[in-house]
Amino acid sequence: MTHLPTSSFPALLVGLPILLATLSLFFGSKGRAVVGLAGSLLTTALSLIAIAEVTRRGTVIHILGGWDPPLGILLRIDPLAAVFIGMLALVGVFISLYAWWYFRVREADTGGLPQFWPLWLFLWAGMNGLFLSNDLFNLFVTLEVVGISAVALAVLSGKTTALTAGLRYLLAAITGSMAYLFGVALIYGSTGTLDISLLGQVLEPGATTTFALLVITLGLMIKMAGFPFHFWLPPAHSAALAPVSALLSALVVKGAFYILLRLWMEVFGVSLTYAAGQLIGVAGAVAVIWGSWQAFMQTSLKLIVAHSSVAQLGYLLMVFPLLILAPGVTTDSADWLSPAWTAGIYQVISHAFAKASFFLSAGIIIMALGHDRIESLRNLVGNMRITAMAIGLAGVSLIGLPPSGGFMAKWMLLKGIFLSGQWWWAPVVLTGSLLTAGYVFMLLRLAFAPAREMDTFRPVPKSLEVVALLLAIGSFLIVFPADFLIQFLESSAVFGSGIEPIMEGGEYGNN
Amino acid sequence: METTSILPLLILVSSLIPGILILLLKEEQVGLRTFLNLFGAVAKVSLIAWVFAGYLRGEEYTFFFSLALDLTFSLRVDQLGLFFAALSAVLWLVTTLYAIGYLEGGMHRRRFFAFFSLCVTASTGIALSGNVLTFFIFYEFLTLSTYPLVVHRGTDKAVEAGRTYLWYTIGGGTILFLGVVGLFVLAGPIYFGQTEIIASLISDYPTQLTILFFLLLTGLAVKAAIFPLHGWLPVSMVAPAPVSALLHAVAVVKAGAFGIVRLVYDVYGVGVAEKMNYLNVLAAFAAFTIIYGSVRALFQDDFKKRLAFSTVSQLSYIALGVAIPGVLTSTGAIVHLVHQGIMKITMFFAAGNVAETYGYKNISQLNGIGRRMPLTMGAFTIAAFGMIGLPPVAGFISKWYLGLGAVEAGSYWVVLVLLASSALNAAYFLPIVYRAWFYEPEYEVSRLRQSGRLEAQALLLIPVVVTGLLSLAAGVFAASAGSPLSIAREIAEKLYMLL
Amino acid sequence: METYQIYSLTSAVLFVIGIGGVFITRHFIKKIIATMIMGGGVFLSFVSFAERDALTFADPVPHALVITGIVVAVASAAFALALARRIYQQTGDISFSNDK
Amino acid sequence: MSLIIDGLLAILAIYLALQSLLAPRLTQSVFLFFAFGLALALAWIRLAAVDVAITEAAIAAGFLGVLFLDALRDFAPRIPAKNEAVQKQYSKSQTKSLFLPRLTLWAGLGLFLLIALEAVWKIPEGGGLTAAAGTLLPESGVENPVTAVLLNFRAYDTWLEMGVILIGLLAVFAAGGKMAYRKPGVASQDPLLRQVILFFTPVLFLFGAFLLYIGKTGPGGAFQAGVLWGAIGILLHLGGWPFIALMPRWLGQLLLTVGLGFFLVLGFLFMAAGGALFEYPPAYAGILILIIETLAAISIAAALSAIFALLNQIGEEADEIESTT
Amino acid sequence: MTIVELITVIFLVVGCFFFLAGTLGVLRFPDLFSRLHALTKADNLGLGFIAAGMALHIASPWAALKILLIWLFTLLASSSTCYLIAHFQKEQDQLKNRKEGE
Repeated sequence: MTHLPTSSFPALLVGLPILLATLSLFFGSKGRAVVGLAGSLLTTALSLIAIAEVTRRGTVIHILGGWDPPLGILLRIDPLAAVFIGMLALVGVFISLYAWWYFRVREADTGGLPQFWPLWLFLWAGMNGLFLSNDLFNLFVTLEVVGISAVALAVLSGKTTALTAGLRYLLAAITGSMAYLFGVALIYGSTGTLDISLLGQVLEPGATTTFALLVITLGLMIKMAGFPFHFWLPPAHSAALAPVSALLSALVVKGAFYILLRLWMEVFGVSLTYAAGQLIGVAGAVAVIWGSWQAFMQTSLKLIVAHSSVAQLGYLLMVFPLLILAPGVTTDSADWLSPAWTAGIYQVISHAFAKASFFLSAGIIIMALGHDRIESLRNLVGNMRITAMAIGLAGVSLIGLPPSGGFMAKWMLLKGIFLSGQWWWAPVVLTGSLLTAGYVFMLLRLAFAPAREMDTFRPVPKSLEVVALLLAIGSFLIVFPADFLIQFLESSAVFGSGIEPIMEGGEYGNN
Repeated sequence: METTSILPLLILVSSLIPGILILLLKEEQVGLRTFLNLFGAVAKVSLIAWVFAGYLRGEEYTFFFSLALDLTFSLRVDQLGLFFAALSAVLWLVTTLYAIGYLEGGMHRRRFFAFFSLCVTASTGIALSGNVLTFFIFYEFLTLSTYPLVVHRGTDKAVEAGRTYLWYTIGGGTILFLGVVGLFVLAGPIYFGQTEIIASLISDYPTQLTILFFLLLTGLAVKAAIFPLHGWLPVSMVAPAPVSALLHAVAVVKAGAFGIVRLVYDVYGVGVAEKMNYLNVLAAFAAFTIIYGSVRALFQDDFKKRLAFSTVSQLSYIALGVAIPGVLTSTGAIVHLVHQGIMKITMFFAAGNVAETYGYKNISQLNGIGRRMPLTMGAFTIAAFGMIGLPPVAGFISKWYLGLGAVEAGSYWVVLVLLASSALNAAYFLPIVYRAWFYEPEYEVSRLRQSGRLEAQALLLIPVVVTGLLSLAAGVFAASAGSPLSIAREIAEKLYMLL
Repeated sequence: METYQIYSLTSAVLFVIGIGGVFITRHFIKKIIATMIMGGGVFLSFVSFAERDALTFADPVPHALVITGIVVAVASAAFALALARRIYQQTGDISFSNDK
Repeated sequence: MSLIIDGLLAILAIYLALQSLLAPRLTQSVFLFFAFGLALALAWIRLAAVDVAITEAAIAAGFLGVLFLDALRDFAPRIPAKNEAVQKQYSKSQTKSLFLPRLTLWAGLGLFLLIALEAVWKIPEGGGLTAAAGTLLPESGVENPVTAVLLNFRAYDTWLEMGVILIGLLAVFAAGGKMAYRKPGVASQDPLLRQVILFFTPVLFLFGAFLLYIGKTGPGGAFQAGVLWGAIGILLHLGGWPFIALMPRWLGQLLLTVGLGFFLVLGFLFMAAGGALFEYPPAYAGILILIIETLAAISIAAALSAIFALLNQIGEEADEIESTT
Repeated sequence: MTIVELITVIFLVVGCFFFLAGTLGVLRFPDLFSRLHALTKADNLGLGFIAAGMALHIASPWAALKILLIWLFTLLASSSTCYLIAHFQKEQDQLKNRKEGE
């Protein structure tokens, strides 16, 4: 990998937000907001320039300290990482704009919560670092940067529910990190390298590798709230402040998924069996049904949205069984790999946009009403039509109706499912969609219903509503560059690849 | 592929842009809103006329936009599509006028007109879509843009109706989705008219293709209100009259019926559908729905509900026509697409006029209404005669062709169904006509309306008269060139020539 | 059996004790301790492999990783402790209530 | 012989770990965890990881132990009535919980343990990076290979880790809600404590500086030094000189961020000059690393003492709330 | 075995004995004060012997100085901690007595 063109963008993408976060610590509440917002805009601009660079030059790397792996650490932006960084930048900048106005409104009663901006920039840097990293241990450190700053953001409001949910989240995050790190230790012990690209070449199947795969998957599943480790997500995401919920749900959980995807596809190919893919697919399927059903049963808006995240993350896990080929099938003959990958990427991006918009809208409603019980959404359409529209559009994208990004994801997923002949996943996808439609339209029905009690809607800055709406529209617009996006991704080595399990069975996998 | 043309897209944009702009306007900007609306409607009709003229000259209009991999957004002009698009566009223009009058001073008019425009965009999109994917996109878009119109009144009843509507249509949409993806996987991106693809695959994948056909059919049958998936249609009659008129007589339900036509003729092909016995199943369901809808209509006192069940029944004529192979039945089915639209919209306008002017919603209140609203009820009477199938109104033509075709195909039972249905039609429409014209009014006229004007106001009246006359004209001038019948016949002949 | 194997086996035991403890114990502080025990196990495995791979000096990379890891773990534990104490201060709860 | 010692140490560590989770009283748990940390430190020594041993003893057992002890003020003895009630509630719910799920849980853990043991037992010889580090050590500017890895070969990890400490501090702030730096009211009245603290301050400082400097050639370095200097802050705080709260805001922030900031800015400067991030010319690497380590130790010390001070304050607030009610 | 080694061994054994005694005291004594007593006195002495033994064993003056310093610091730390704990306990007891007196 060291022969690729080098560029200083990877270093800047991590360094700049941290520099700005550090800088912002020197200011008071107002100054931090200014530095924070400026930092967000700068980071977004930098991310976009970096992506442009990748489209021009292909995968670029940065060898930190000039030490080649395996001793040193290598950062790389390949198209897959670029897409994630782009998603982070686009959604992140909207959330930053929202936060800017949000905290200005809340300034009176909270003092503006000065920790938000530095923590958010640290989180951003951590996510960038996570997407860029090509080193197993470095991934652990970035996971921790992301994890601690995410929990810290989640407890910002200082309310008891937020603190309790935050502690649960934090303990889950630490447990997940440690499990991940144990796997890293075993891998390092058995290969003497931490570099992902090198590992892909030297890792041998065996009991140790299988166990490392198990604990790493376990740890990352805990971190991304995959079923059955989803318990921490709904309370943590629903108790946080609106911009925080948005970025936790839309962005942070995707980090663990990204690592899982990379490691499964690039490192653990030798140790994976067809059954492993099916197993994680089942976890995803249960999450889809269970999460959607739970969302359907909730009575407060943020809890609905939070449970919906569990379900939407389940769809991501359902991509894995398609990527691991049945015995006898080769990568060349498997024509569903490209749709399956597209489904995964589109699910990530469209969920990021739609969920961010949903949580931001929920924040607006809480700001207007003082609470988020859904009965009070009555006549939302009359009172706040922009927010109602944002919720409607974001909901449509979550359901997966055309022509949203969610539709693209579900279409490609179903197509992959049919092409691969694993038809048993299809009912799950459809049931999930129907249940999602159930809770989204439950909200919309209330939004159109006549007001019953006199819930007074306090005025909320229009700019907040517009940001939420723009994100919702974004979840539709992302369909249009699909062709370009897929072409771009196809130039990355990992996109469109599948795993051909070497053999079946063994004691608990390949031995 | 052929060169792309922006014209089909413009036809869509002519209602999409006004819709979005109206959403951004303020509630009070009535003038600008009306202008946008009418401008869009007129532009749409003119564009379709332009394209029609070009099409007759032999020009091809297609528009492509590749989304991803083999997902292509495609608009294509063919005769069948244009036929349906023209119907939607003309009736949109008429209904817009009607709605402006009907909703004067009402609530949320901005929302209403915006979504109304979006609905029409969706139904023209369905008409002009060139492949299955595009059709599906607009089909779902139609569902979504109709929802705010169904719950427009915002009452609990309306919201409940909205819920029923959504469960049916989203459920149908999901099944359709499954079918569409399955079709994609098996047969690739199918463009309408490429029946040879399925024909070549049917021997290899008979089971899968059969399952897919019925998945697709079920998804479409929801909107076409074929028994037992018709439940949403009578419920959603709580919507304002223009909505019921355009959407539940034309745009939404016809989208389903049109979809069935496309499915049988342009995707699977009549040959395959007949060989695999799909058509018999469809015919059975359609025939049953015809009778069932009529019987249910008989027992409705709510004016609009009776019309709604009548719609359920009448829509299945189209399905039935599709299900009996033959040029004549196809002609009947396609022409009924238009004829039923014109007649039913007339009836809904009339019902709306009565409700708006006098507040009567039930048939039992209509005693002598014809004396006060002669023009409205005159138009209604014409349409009712048409529905029953009396010559020379449009409905007669469709029924005639359907019956003739059935005899030619040897399906004599269809004739029986048609006769029975006509008798039932008569049984539920004639009492209204009779009551309106020959009963004594129950109340003093002056007490009912202070303004002194007995007939509905002009904006409400003109559309109903126009559509009433149109339904008469479509029957009387059926034989002349350019009439719906002649176009339908041309389409049907082309379809069978291809075989 | 070599020295490193004693410790690497111990590391696996500690890891399992920790992960079990996180889920089974109830008190906040004990849960935090359990995560630290997990961490201890993980670090022990790193260092045992370093000892195995020693030449003139033990493999320095795992040592460096463990030092980094310890600091990171302590930072998260301190945060967890702060949260636990705040929760106790606000509600008097010393464990998560059973409703999840 | 050495195998027996190692075996005993291993058994001791496992026993302490189990006991610290199973001990009925929280105080016991915390002290056993202390002991566990020390046992681990001994294990590091046995494994020739002196750097790790110092770090473990200083941070994991030392600093974290202090935090746990401080937390005991809240949790352990104060309101026994309430704790007892909660305990009772537990025992009740424990008896209520079903036999079968618990059996499955234990069986699952047992199985997991077996797999884990097999995995570490069968681990192939990877060879590690000892040779690679040894070859490149002369270019790193330091002689202690661990320091070379930390501050040069994998400086990026170390830099991010300093970020983690800072984030940890911000997080503790965030957990504290609206609480800002607050000046504690009364200084400790105990003259002996004050004298001892005053005596230890320069000693700790010197020892920290020694560790920092020695880190270039032998075990020691920024983290260990940082913790010792942080201990000064903690002691001063306990002795009634809350210097973090007393110093001007900007100075405190400067101390907290200087390590991370300088590290990065230096990296950026060399990057602007055409190198990679954290790439130092071999000739200057030694001195640059020493500067970075010094500043890093300062920041770590400031962050750790601030974390302690904040946590301590949470306890004090709790005390106040208690005394007012 | 040289004489130095012999002395080393003796010192170490004696140191261990004191440690053992101290630990026994902690376990067996009834109250806090006597436990503290056992802990600090016996352990410091034990540590002193062990330090002396090690200093002899290493036989480098600098190392011996370091070991001496370690012992001194431990002595200082443990005695002051002992004092603080005892002081705290005494205050608590007084507080208790006062409360009971009321």
